[in-house]
Amino acid sequence: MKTPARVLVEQVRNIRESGRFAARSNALPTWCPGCGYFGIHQGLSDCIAELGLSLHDVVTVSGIGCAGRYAFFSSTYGLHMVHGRTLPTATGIKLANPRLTVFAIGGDGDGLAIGAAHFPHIARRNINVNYLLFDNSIYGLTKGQPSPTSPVGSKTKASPYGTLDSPLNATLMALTYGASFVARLFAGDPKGITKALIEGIKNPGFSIFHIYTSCVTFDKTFKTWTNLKKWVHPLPKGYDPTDMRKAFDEVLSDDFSMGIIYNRGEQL
Amino acid sequence: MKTPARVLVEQVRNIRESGRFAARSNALPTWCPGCGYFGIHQGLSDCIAELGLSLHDVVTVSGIGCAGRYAFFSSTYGLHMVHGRTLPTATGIKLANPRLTVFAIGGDGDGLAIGAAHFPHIARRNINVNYLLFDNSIYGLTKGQPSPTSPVGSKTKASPYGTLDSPLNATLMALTYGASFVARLFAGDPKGITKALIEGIKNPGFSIFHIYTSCVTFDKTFKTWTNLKKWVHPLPKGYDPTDMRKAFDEVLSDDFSMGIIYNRGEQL
Amino acid sequence: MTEVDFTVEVCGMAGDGTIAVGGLINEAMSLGAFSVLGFDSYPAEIRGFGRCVTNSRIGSSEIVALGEQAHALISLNDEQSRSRVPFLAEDCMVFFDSAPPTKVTEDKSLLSVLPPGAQIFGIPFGNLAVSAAGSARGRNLTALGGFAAVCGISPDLFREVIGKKFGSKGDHIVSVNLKSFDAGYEYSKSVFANRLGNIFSDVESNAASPRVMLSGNQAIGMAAIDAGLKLYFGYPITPATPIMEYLAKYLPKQGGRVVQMEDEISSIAAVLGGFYAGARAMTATSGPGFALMTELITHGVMAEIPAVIIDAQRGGPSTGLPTKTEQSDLHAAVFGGPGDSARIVIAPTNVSECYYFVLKSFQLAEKYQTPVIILTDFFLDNRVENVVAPKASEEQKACSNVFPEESSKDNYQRYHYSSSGISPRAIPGMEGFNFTATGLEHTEKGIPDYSPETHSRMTEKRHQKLFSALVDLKEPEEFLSGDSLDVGVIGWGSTFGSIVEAVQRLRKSGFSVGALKISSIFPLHSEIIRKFMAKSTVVLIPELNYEGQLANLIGHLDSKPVERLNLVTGTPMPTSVIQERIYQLMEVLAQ
Amino acid sequence: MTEVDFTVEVCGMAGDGTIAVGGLINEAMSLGAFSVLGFDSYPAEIRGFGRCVTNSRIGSSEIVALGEQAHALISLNDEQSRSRVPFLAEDCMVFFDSAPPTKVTEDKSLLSVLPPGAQIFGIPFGNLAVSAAGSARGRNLTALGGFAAVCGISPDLFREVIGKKFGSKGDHIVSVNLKSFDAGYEYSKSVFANRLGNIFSDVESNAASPRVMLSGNQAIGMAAIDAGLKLYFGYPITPATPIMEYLAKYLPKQGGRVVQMEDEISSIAAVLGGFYAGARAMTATSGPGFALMTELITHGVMAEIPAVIIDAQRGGPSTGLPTKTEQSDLHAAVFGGPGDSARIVIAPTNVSECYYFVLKSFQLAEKYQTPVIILTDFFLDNRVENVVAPKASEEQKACSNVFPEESSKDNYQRYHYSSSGISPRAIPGMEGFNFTATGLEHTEKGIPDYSPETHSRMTEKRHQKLFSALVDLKEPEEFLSGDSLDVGVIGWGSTFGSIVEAVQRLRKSGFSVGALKISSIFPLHSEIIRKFMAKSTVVLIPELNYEGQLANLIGHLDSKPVERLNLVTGTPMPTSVIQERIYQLMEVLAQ
Ligand SMILES: Cc1ncc(C[n+]2csc(CCOP(=O)(O)OP(=O)(O)O)c2C)c(N)n1
Ligand SMILES: Cc1ncc(C[n+]2csc(CCOP(=O)(O)OP(=O)(O)O)c2C)c(N)n1
Ligand code: SF4
Ligand code: SF4
Ligand SMILES: [Mg+2]
Ligand SMILES: [Mg+2]
Repeated sequence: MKTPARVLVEQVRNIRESGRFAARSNALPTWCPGCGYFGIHQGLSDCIAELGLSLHDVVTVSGIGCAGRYAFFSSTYGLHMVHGRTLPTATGIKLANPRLTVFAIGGDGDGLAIGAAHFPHIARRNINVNYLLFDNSIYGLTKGQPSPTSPVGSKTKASPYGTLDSPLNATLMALTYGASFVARLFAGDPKGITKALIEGIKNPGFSIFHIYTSCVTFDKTFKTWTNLKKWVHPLPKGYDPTDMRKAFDEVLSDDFSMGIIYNRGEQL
Repeated sequence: MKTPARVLVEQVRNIRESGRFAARSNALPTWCPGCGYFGIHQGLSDCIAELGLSLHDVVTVSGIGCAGRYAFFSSTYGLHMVHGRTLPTATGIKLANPRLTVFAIGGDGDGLAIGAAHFPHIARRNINVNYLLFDNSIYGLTKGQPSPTSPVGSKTKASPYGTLDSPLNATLMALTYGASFVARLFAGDPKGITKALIEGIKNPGFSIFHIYTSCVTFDKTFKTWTNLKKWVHPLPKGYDPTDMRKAFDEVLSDDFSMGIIYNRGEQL
Repeated sequence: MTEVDFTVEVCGMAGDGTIAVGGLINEAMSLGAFSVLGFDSYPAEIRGFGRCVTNSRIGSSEIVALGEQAHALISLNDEQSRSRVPFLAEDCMVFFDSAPPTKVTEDKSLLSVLPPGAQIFGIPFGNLAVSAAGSARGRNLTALGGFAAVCGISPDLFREVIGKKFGSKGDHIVSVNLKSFDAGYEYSKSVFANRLGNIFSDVESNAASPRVMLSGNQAIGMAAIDAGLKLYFGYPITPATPIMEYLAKYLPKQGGRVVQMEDEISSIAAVLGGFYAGARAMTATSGPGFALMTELITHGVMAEIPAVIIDAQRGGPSTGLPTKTEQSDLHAAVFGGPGDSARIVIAPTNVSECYYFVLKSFQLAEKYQTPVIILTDFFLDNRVENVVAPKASEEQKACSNVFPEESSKDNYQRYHYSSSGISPRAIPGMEGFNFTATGLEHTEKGIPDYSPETHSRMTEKRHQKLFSALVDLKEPEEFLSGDSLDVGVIGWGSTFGSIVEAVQRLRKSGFSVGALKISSIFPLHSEIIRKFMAKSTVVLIPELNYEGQLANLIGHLDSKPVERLNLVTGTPMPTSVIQERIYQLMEVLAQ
Repeated sequence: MTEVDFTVEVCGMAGDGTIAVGGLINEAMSLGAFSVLGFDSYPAEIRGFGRCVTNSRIGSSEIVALGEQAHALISLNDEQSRSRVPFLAEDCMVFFDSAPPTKVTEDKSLLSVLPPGAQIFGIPFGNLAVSAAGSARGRNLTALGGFAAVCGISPDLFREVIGKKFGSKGDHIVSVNLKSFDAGYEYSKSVFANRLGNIFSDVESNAASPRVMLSGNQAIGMAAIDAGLKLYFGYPITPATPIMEYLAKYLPKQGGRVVQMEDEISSIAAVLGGFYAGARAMTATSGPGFALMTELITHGVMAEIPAVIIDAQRGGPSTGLPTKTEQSDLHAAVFGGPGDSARIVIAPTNVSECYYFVLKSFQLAEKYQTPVIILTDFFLDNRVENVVAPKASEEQKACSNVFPEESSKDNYQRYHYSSSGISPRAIPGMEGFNFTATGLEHTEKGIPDYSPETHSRMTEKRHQKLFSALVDLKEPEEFLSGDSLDVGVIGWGSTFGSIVEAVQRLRKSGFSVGALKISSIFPLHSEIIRKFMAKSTVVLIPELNYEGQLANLIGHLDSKPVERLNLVTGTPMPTSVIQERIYQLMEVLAQ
């Protein structure tokens, strides 16, 4: 008899055999149920499987934060760094062995607060690292303080009267720094993430994937699933990602259009 | 008889009596003869004199570098910090005593390399600090290494085969970070600097003065006086600095138009 | 009052209301004029699964250390509570849900692993709550009621604290909770009628009690507020975050400001800027963030700018064990800076000292114009004690900056040499005293100067200041000591409570032992420490670190080698481990 | 060869060609098979005004310390040279321009302040150069010629090194310079015919000399290249910048890469990343930058990732004295990290050791999987010595990483416990050994785990590794020592040369003194140090820091208190100061 449990077991076996789970470590992610990071995990794992990358030729460097835990949930080589230093570390790794595919992963605090000095420089050096910025507009791991992308007025335990600081825009920053590949993505669309990653990995320089995601535990008002689903939409039809000026225009006029914003179109 | 020496002495006395020298310390700047920083010193000193600021109500915070030496050459209160930390220090000073007028001064290495994490955050907090970024595209004090604004191919002792990294654009970064007042200026035009400073000091939030200047000792090819004089020009006639999108357009299309690029037009 | 020293633990899964019950016990017993020390542990992971345990030690005399063996365990989840069995006293009372929400299988049962002597009290927590208040959510309060009855604690004490805790949520919530509590209380009273104890018999609510329940972090926040803190700059990090969150709530009310900065480097930079411009400013962090402050701390030393820095230690190195306790940042606090960059380092040993040391640190920083580092740790930050409500006198709050004389106007020397090493410090805004502070070596006027004479003299001046500061720093304090000791135990920080208790126990057994508390880690009151070491046949230094960091610092003060006791378990130092070790040392001595 | 120990200084303004002349003297005397130690000082300010001084000490026996008293002074600018008068030997030869470019007034005259015994040689440097070569620019070489003749050095030596130095600029430049040199040489020969000495009489060019002239920084760069460095990441800072500049030139030629990073934090992060991925990587910095690396160094300790870090010390704290020498980062190097984060710290004492220690550091870092810090200082970085050309054997270059056994594939434990503390380290790209390195406490597999057992065992493992490393670390070395000593002097780093020389001098006078060189600062070979201390009636530790940082580290190893000699003058430790101090200690002993 096919009990629901058996069906599940069978499904999991099928997926495993398909190789789609290969890039996932045996450790189940310790993220809260409903966290947006599961979708990103799926998107990235599928990308690795789809490209057929050898797991031992891939390195995942992650920072500190809920996002920073990623390195433990991937079956590639992993390096769990200190807070904010994934990008220079990834630079060292890539230059040490250019045959490796390198993913750098961190949260909005990790990348835009404590690590903010490194983002412009890896971009201008155009090091072939794929940077996944998990942007939930909150500090998850430390239990809900405002982040550099929190909207003005955010109320948290650390800002009981609301924040005063205006948010940063990581996609705009990437363009400003001259990143050669810039995508804006949504954790609720793992397939979209996989697609963009496959494209971005081809870029022989620095690629950033700015991913909007939801912290279901500490953010009840801003980047909730409901809001994000309402807000995000694809880039305009016919959008040309090779035109940098257009990319600026797009990003300055729309915060929620998702897809490949800029691709300098370099070839190896 | 009026010997040339006497004429000079008389001129200096006149200037002193006019108060224009008040903001200059007794210590003569130790910059190389011909260094662009003399022009900026004149521009800022004149601004303080012209506005009639009490010197004890002004604080000059500077970083490390030739630019960083500024605090010693000003007769205001001064704080000579470590490399790259003028902006958070200035934040502390301004919040401690909002009556103070605060100038933060540093080089392109100080502000865009080691200090790069602080620039976005003072901008988004919109702290009322006036930041003078002395951009000579070189590390002066450490004797001529490439800086984050050096052009690709820069040859120095530290880059004998030419640099590979593309330069950063501090004016564009300021706009991207949401700075409320952004000026781009030329060390060869002290009067222009004074004018922009007077305007910028009125801005009740963060104002950045991105100043192109020449290191005559270590840069013989890029930001030389000859090149700069050839390249710089005023903003287009009728340019409206209150329009942020226009400001982006201007900065993305012209690296050398000088003046007030953006002024959110806030009032105290 | 009868002599009481009672430890009760509550254990459950996150969501069971475990921490709430522990808190109510602490509050009630504090109201009952007992001394209380409580410490909770909860899951390190965010997602909120996992075990919660509260430990409350309640005493009629002053409690200085954590209870090691529980006399009562309230189990809100039997599977989780199994982990507590090794920590139960022999005849421990165990309260458990006799009709738990989900069936407990043998391998998850608590009863099957309890020691033979345990006194078992099965109460249908959930069912009682449902019938009393319409929902099983109050089963934790039912459990509490059951516990109160068996121990003979007046229900009024609990009713009072329940009222206080839930008061802000409205009468309905209060009444629901009271009903759940009462249901458990009445059940125990009747079902266990012949097993009721009266451990806490003659306890009454002592509303006039001058005691308040505070955690170390709350005490730090209160001290900063009372000291007139103007600016807090910080970056979230366990276990220091609650200080920022406390101040974020209360500092704006007195006109101050909390700014969450972009990192720890900018936090200390802004603190230096704030103090430079005349405001009291502070930051709090833990090991990784403290490491990032290294350069700017040396700048504070060189430019002589005050700063107050809390380093709330956790397990290390690197990201380490963010939710565990350790005392392993002493080396870094004292020796962490390049250059001869000595600064003031102090370490409170209990919640009350958290308050008074932080209060004092502002005056120290101002007067001696140098960064002051306060070392706390996860255990001290998070434990609660019902301390005598701390209060700062006007004198303790007063600004202690040495301002320049009016006569020095227009010829002011910011770094003037003086025998104390302290130079008058002007503040921007003061007319006629303009100067430039710098991290370069400098003359008395503050002009950069690298001559041998200037650097030698200025280095000496900066160290002279620290020597001068000794008079304002709390001297090492002897506990239960005498003219000569077989074993002299020296300690610091959160470990010291266990040391005192261990010494106390051994002295009761007639041993010649004593303890010395070191509050000022740097500079050291070397002579006092030396004397204590000299009069001790054996010197023992227990610390929660591997390298023996205090021992390394003071070991050279006496010619005999120091005995070390180092634990890196991430947990508070158990009294019994120290006691055992002293005992061993005594045995060797006796041979 | 006659016994020679001769110190010559050249002094002038920037632009006078002072440093060039000093360099030619060093090269020529090295060619003459002498031992040479040279140290230049020039203005701290960029703008290029100010005094330049070179000091060259030339000896027929090994020279280990700077010359304190000059036997010859070549003055290219009399006003500047006045400052050197206190450092002249009594019967010093002084060469000066008898027809200087600008008139010298009384208050700027050198002659008016010379000691009575000085031997004065006036030579019209500029005029001779103009008539010989058409321009006064060569007057520095004319001065050199005059000096050579008076000292009796064969002009061929100089002609050879002048040819080498200017060869790349074409024959014309060489010939112009030779003409200027000859003019001075001939002038002296004839004018001072009856005053010519023959200090360096039987000197000949020794082309077969295995010696090369190297600065400490060059030796470091060469060692890194020879070690097969793949990646250098750094940020400019005095006095470490020349290492980056050297590598920027030579590393790309062997397929390596130099990346100037955005700061020191990213530099060490990239070094860790590079080593993690299997490449030899290095960074070099000074105090302020080293401070910024604190957190990531502890990460290397915790995650067990190798790193090679040069800390080129300068005067501190903070920005301090960027162009002055000091040994005040020992505390920070050894104790700087929060958590129990001990790492390997070594310190070369001369140029040759700069090479061999840096070479070795890659093997140490790889084998023990931990950051290795090499402490140099401004003096050691910038002084030149003509060392026996350093050469690395294949064994010294070999990779020393402990790779996992093939059999552990698919069940690999990155942090496997072993008695040495060393676990096999896999490198990304190796199939079947995937793991995640982390700065959290972790199990043998690398899974985060905060249990008391794991943290205790892993902390012990990390420290066990350092203990194991002792076998690969250079043992403390005795110099001129004996079975028992009245005064035993212990030293480290650039100061040690002066110590040896002081001890040497005193032993010649029959004193019972000896010296111990400590190369491995952490971990320590405690037993060897203890024995040396035990056999010394008095132990003296001279250091260029205020706090006595080595003394603090090893003071407890012996029960008698250590004597300290601390200078913070920003200048190399003078031999005479140590000698004087030992002498004083001997006097006290004799009483
Ligand atoms: C140097 C340092 N400072 C602070 C922390 C504490 N900390 C851990 S994670 C975190 C921020 C997490 O926010 P984010 O980067 O947005 O990641 P998220 O948890 O949201 O995925 C902070 C401040 C730390 N580990 N190290
Ligand atoms: C932490 C630290 N790293 C490096 C240095 C060395 N340093 C001094 S100034 C400087 C850069 C100067 O360049 P810039 O900021 O452009 O100023 P400029 O001299 O051109 O005015 C550096 C790297 C330092 N003082 N501190
Ligand atoms: S706290 Fe937020 S970001 Fe972290 S795992 Fe939970 S939902 Fe995700
Ligand atoms: S080195 Fe360059 S930046 Fe520095 S003072 Fe000289 S000219 Fe100016
Ligand atoms: Mg986040
Ligand atoms: Mg510059």
